[in-house]
Amino acid sequence: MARFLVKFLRDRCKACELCISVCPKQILEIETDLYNKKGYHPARVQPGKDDECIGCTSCATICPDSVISVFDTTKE
Amino acid sequence: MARFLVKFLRDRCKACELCISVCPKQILEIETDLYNKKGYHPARVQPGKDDECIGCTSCATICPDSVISVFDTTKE
Amino acid sequence: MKAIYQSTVGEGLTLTDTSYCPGCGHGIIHKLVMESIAELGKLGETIGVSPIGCSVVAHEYMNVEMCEAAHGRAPAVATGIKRVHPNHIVFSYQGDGDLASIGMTEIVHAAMRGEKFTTFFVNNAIYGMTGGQMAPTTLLGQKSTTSIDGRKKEISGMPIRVSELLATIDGAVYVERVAVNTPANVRKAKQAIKRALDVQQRKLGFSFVEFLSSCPTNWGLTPVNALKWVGEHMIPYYPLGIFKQPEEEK
Amino acid sequence: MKAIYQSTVGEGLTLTDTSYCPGCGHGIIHKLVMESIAELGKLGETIGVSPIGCSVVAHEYMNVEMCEAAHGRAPAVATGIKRVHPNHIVFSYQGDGDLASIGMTEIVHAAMRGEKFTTFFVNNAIYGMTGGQMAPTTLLGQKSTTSIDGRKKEISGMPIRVSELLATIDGAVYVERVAVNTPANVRKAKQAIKRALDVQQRKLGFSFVEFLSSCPTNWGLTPVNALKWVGEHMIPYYPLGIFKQPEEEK
Amino acid sequence: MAERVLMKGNEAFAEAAIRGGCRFYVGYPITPQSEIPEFMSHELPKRGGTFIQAESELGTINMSYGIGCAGGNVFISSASPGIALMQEGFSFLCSAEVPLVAMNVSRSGAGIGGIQPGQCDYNQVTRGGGNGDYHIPVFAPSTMQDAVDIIYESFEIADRYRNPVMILADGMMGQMMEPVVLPEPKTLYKDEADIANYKPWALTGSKGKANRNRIKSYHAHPAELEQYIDYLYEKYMRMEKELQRAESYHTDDAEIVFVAYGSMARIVREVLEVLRKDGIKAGMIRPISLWPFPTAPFEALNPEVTKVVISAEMSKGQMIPDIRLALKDRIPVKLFSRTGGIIPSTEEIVAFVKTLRKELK
Amino acid sequence: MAERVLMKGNEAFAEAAIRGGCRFYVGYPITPQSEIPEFMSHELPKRGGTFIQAESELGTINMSYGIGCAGGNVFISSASPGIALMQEGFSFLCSAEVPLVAMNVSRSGAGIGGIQPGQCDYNQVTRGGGNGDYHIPVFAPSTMQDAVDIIYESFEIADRYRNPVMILADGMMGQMMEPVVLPEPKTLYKDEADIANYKPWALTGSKGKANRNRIKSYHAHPAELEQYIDYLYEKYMRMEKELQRAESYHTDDAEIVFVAYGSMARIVREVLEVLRKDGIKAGMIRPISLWPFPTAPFEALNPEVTKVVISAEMSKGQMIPDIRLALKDRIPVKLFSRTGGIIPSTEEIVAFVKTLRKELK
Amino acid sequence: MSTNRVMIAGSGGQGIILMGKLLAYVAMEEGKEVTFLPSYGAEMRGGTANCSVIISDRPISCPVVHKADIVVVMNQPSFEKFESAVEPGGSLFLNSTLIKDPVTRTDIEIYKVDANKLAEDAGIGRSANIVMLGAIVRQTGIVKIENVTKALKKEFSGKKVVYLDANLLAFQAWKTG
Amino acid sequence: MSTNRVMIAGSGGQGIILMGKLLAYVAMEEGKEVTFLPSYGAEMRGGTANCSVIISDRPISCPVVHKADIVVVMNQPSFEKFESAVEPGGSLFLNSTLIKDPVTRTDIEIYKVDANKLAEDAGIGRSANIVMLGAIVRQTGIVKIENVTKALKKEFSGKKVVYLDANLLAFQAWKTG
Ligand SMILES: Cc1ncc(C[n+]2csc(CCOP(=O)(O)OP(=O)(O)O)c2C)c(N)n1
Ligand SMILES: Cc1ncc(C[n+]2csc(CCOP(=O)(O)OP(=O)(O)O)c2C)c(N)n1
Ligand code: SF4
Ligand code: SF4
Ligand code: SF4
Ligand code: SF4
Ligand code: SF4
Ligand code: SF4
Ligand SMILES: [Mg+2]
Ligand SMILES: [Mg+2]
Repeated sequence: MARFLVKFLRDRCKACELCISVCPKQILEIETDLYNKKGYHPARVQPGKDDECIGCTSCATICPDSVISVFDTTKE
Repeated sequence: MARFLVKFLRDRCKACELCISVCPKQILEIETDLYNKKGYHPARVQPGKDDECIGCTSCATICPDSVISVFDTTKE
Repeated sequence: MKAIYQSTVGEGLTLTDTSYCPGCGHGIIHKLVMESIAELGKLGETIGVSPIGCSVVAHEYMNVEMCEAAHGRAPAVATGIKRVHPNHIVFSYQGDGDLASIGMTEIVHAAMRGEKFTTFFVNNAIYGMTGGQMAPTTLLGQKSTTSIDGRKKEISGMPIRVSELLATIDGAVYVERVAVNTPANVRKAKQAIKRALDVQQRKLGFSFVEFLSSCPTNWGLTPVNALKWVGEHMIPYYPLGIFKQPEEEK
Repeated sequence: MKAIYQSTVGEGLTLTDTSYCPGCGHGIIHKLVMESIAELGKLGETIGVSPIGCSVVAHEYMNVEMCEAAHGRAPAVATGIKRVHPNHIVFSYQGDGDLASIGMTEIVHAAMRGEKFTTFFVNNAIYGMTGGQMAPTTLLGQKSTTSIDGRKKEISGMPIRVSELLATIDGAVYVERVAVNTPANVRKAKQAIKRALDVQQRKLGFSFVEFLSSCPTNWGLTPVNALKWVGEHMIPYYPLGIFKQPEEEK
Repeated sequence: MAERVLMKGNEAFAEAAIRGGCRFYVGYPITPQSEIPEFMSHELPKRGGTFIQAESELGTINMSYGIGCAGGNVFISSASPGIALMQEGFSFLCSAEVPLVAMNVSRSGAGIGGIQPGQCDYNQVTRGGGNGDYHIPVFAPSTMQDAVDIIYESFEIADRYRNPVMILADGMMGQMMEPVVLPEPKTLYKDEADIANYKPWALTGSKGKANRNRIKSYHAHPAELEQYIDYLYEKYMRMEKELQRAESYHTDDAEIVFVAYGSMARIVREVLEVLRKDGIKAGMIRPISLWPFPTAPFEALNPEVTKVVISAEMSKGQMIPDIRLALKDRIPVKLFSRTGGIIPSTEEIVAFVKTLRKELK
Repeated sequence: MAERVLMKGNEAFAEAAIRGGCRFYVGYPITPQSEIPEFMSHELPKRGGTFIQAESELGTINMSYGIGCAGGNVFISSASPGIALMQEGFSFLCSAEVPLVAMNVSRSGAGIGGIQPGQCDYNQVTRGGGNGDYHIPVFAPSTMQDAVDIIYESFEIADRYRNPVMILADGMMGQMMEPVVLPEPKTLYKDEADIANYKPWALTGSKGKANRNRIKSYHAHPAELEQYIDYLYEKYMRMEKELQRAESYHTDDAEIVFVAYGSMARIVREVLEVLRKDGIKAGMIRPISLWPFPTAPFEALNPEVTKVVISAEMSKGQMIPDIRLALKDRIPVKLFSRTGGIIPSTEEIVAFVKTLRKELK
Repeated sequence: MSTNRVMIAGSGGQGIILMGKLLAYVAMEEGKEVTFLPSYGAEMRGGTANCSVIISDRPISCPVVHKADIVVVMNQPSFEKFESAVEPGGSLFLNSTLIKDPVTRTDIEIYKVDANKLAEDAGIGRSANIVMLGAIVRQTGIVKIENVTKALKKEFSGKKVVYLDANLLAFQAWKTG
Repeated sequence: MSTNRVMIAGSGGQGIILMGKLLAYVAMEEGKEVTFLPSYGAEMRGGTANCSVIISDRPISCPVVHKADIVVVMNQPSFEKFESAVEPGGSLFLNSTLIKDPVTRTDIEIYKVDANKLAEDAGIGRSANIVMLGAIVRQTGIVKIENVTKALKKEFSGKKVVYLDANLLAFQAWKTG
């Protein structure tokens, strides 16, 4: 299991791509086959790239819609 | 005759005494027995003190009512 | 599993979706302000004032008691509120049209009186809500719907630097300009908010944070490019930094 | 016989007696402004704007075409006039209540736009016309009818320094503070007026002269003591000098 | 009965406000009401209240909106052009349902005009000079005692309807002194913490509340806004019914009925005496509420008895439309008017009536 | 006839102003009129004029006062709360006799309200929301062509009376497009130097004049102020007589007469057709001037024929007092009203009439 | 006589307002109806100040005095402006220290009070107004002398008590008309 | 049919306004009375945009379309909002590239136009609106095809001329309903 978990409140996402642009590992993407409640394609971690996340929280920090939370699975 | 002539538009004077306060020769005064059109005792050069004027124009410069002009009788 | 960044939705922010455009800087700033107040544990003792501008209904999103203010007058409104509740946290949240144009008198005088509230000033160099007209903060050469060939100095003068102007006023005790263009700057912005709120809670005087923000919609840029533009064009003209702080902190 | 100081009554000033109190600083400043314009030979090509304040009827005394402006709005009015007559000398003449309180937005924005007129700002630290209430410029400890025990920082903040504030604005090209408390300072004040008008005539931007002036009536001082008070109390808080001038003149 | 004290109008107004529950005063100097902020600046803090000198009338109205939102009882005052600057604000407060007691000590003329007494703000205060469908109750006292009593009461009226209330006086009333009996001070809420009980809708922080309060003016959705306007309008209709106030003097048998309010009504009172001594049956309706305009006394007039109604104003007939509407045009209305700050004498009004009667015959 | 062009209302208004003689435009963004400043910002400079984006509505009205003082022909525009902020200024311009053409593209609600179309600024623009005895002519076009024509003419009206003139439109008119024929551009004065000829009273510098001009609003002496108010009032009375404008539609035989202006009048025009098809004799009076309110068409109504008058408004009955006054209360007046930005449909008005007729019977 | 209309005029610094207020206050204390109305606006600039006082047995309609039973003028400009305001048969009190012009009206009673001089004699030059007040009260009986004395004691109390004696003297300075 | 009421809706960037304007312009050129009314306010924030066009032989009273003969929906939210706005017997044009939901009404004509797809095929992905315009005009004959072509040539002139050919292609892309 990946150490860091990046969680999205998907229905709040507006597909602005800011998270994608700031991720140092470039592991985020827009999920083009899904529309969320608002009609946007939400962002997500690219499937299979969870491991690469370094937990820098940059994505969550820049997200204008408070979509993202980041967890450290190794801590309580 | 005195070299400098200090002329007052007496009916404009409001007896504020600013001219008196700034005259380096302290030769100006309020003419207490006269009321001008506005009901003030106007300022004047103390009788007999014309000679002492050095033409510094301080009195005219500070006068808020543009009462005073200063002339040099030796010049054209 | 420990949250190293916990979305404040449901705490500092309400569950209501915002009406902001995708990537709008208002979203980032809302989040920072509300995270900060939530972290202080003061959501229940805070009263905010929203402006006229895209953030007119900030009260739908910020989970504290709030009112709207007439265009430009939020500092007067916040003054009134703070005088009634001197121990609450009171803030105004204002755009650049609102604060730097129509509301200049109110902000200058709130600062002069040293009112003990905090103003969060969102400088996006444009009138967002009304459709992209030139603001006092619009950069030279920047296009807007009332300067279609770009702002020109001869016609509209140079953009106004509000933080510098307010810093000349004694009652303005804390004045900082930040930007929300990168994660690093966003973190600094949050520090600024916290410092400003701290100054308020210590009743030292008026505190002010200017945010360089983006308006992708009216700038005609993608959200990502809009934040780049903040870094490349706004920061050079509007230098970041603390312009005023309480003596003891220098 | 040569005039070494010729009263400008009948030339720059009209023959009408002013309604100012004896020793009022407005009289001195009126005189300086009108002497200066007369000396430029521009009485026929000047348009002035009088404020709401004791000098509301300055147009009765100043021998140029003029209009009155609503309280605080003279810079907007002067903007309008100058845009119609770009080659005329245009000025606004304003008190500290008018300019620094209700009219702050208008003066800041005229400066920001770099409007090519001149503002003469009479700072007498009080609302004269309405009977001596506290102005934004009233000094700490100074008594007024709305601060009978003297202005207090905690309640009303520190007095605002307008020249310093305006000097932060690019479009304000000439900004100087002078005082009319002594003949020497009065002469310097006139030089400032001339420089400001020169900047205007060269269309470089907005020009501004602040005059530290007296209000013997509302200060409760004799005219002579009032001018002393300017020197002893106002100048220390409001330093004299040029805050802004065109590059080439520095 | 409590002691009569001799007070200057403006100071009596301020004192009445304090006793009526005013805890906050905001103002900006303007003649002829500057004694109100002056008095408040030193009195209010002594009485546990807060005085704020605003930077302008915009500052005044918007600070007081903030105070009102936060649940403080606030009093403001200004004069004619200062009130004009507040029109956006009044409209805003009405739309947000924020109470306020405001006083216009009015002067004469449009624009700057003159600083002597006038009544030419009738339209400005009764017709809603701001945008939108809204109303503000306006009371026009004619003696110091009237003024003190209505100011005292206004804080409760404002709170009851969650709406601004306006008191219209003029420079004469503001500047004159006359004896007055001051009512006992009353307390609307104990302290800051008590506000949430007294005004559950006010912004006092969400802590301990089921729902956080918000105060707003903007409505993005037309259907929602229409509904809100209907709700407000129902309130205005209630105010219109409940707040009409007037006094009638000798109208029953009056051939001539004056309509006059404020300072003018004082003068007309004497005019009535003189005319009646001369055998001319004259009466007066004195509207106390200008909005809502009191219709009942006008409906009571009998055209068989009353041949002419005279609107006596220090303005150019601004009250006439309201009189005609209240009368349903059953009796002709004439205007007696002095303006510019001139307060007419009893004699000239008497003379006016005598000439008018000749013309009518 | 000149070419018909398809234009957006706000742009047509601006273009009409330029063609009517506007040399200066001052404005501040506000929905739903922002296309006016936007259009002016690029068009006016090309046509030899000057565009100024003001810092606020106070800046707008006061800059335009300066322009007017200096003799420039100036056009400004705003929407509801923006107009409220200008009330001190309008009063000031009237008192100083400075011409101006102002446009209110109005929205709905008090305060911020909503940004969709409304007519609830009727009181605000017709009743003088500023202080003092003054009047501003208000014209309410109902089609784009009306609007273009009246804006075009207004510059001359403003100059003739040396008074501001107001055009009242609403968000629907500002935002819609419809074909319009634009009048030929006219020139009121050639250049800066020509102003002194065209407007001898304007501030153009005293050089070469016998007396320097001054423009003022303040009058220290009551007697002088009263005289001046009388002088102005004589002018307002002239305006009241000379500027009344209205259009009547099928009123002669109408059992029901609508009164509607602006956008509402467009809808009622169709309502009339539907009703007449259904055998209901309906007519309409469309006031074009709101101040002065046109009385003649109301006087012409016959109570024997017309049983009810309906004020159809996007406001809460604000026009009713004027209608009642014009009618001298000879015919009952009912209200049809939608607010909040909702534009009623023909069908719902027809339904309203049908219900009303049943009730009346 | 059920109503007295008094008009007092002078220059800003002459204590005109205080005279009027004292008169009104004492009358109120005596159970009368009173109004007091000062001029306003102009004073600020050192012009003339004036006030109207009406004292009556019944409610007073308008506080403006167009014609006065008693006119008091403290300086030359006021004299010029208000001589004509005296009702025929009324009284004109003039401060003869400062007013040198002859009175032209013959249908009124004239009282010349050397107010500034008498005040100086009483030891307090600024109390010409109190001298004049004494003259009016003594001459017209409009209010009771002892009540004015009481009011003066109230006015000159606290910090101002140092001026009391001189003012009481001033109040009694004028003996006869 | 003397009056046509058209309602066009979609998202901000889809060129809704241009479609409506072109329709109104061409109708005017054909001598008809026309009005065009866009929604306003909300678009600014990337919401939905819509506009109403009325084309008639006689003066048009109100430009608001409450019920339309022709409704055009360019995206899903618009479809949801405006499906019900079609007058019974009227036509609904929907952009089937973006609208996947089934139409529920049976009392109207439905035209599914794969607008984005067809536009891309025409070489200019952004011209889905012009594809749709072609569909409406061709299907309803509300205005003449050649006049729209003329109008397109005018619209895509000057700097925009580079887009002309593709738009003309797009305009013709939809063949049949
Ligand atoms: C008195 C008044 N004038 C103008 C407006 C129109 N208006 C609404 S928001 C706004 C400015 C918005 O710009 P800004 O303050 O920069 O906020 P942003 O939308 O960019 O966040 C304006 C001018 C108004 N609502 N009220
Ligand atoms: C809108 C408005 N508010 C207030 C006033 C009252 N007022 C007249 S002059 C003045 C201020 C005067 O002070 P300042 O500008 O300092 O001028 P000074 O008289 O001291 O020269 C004020 C508040 C007014 N005329 N109009
Ligand atoms: S936490 Fe950092 S590394 Fe992980 S997804 Fe977010 S931005 Fe990328
Ligand atoms: S930054 Fe937030 S809103 Fe934007 S795409 Fe990423 S998760 Fe979605
Ligand atoms: S010129 Fe100088 S010396 Fe002469 S009187 Fe004036 S101040 Fe005195
Ligand atoms: S300074 Fe001028 S006004 Fe003052 S006393 Fe001297 S001459 Fe008179
Ligand atoms: S218009 Fe600009 S400021 Fe407003 S919500 Fe959209 S992006 Fe943000
Ligand atoms: S009140 Fe003061 S500022 Fe006004 S004229 Fe008198 S001294 Fe001058
Ligand atoms: Mg902005
Ligand atoms: Mg001042």
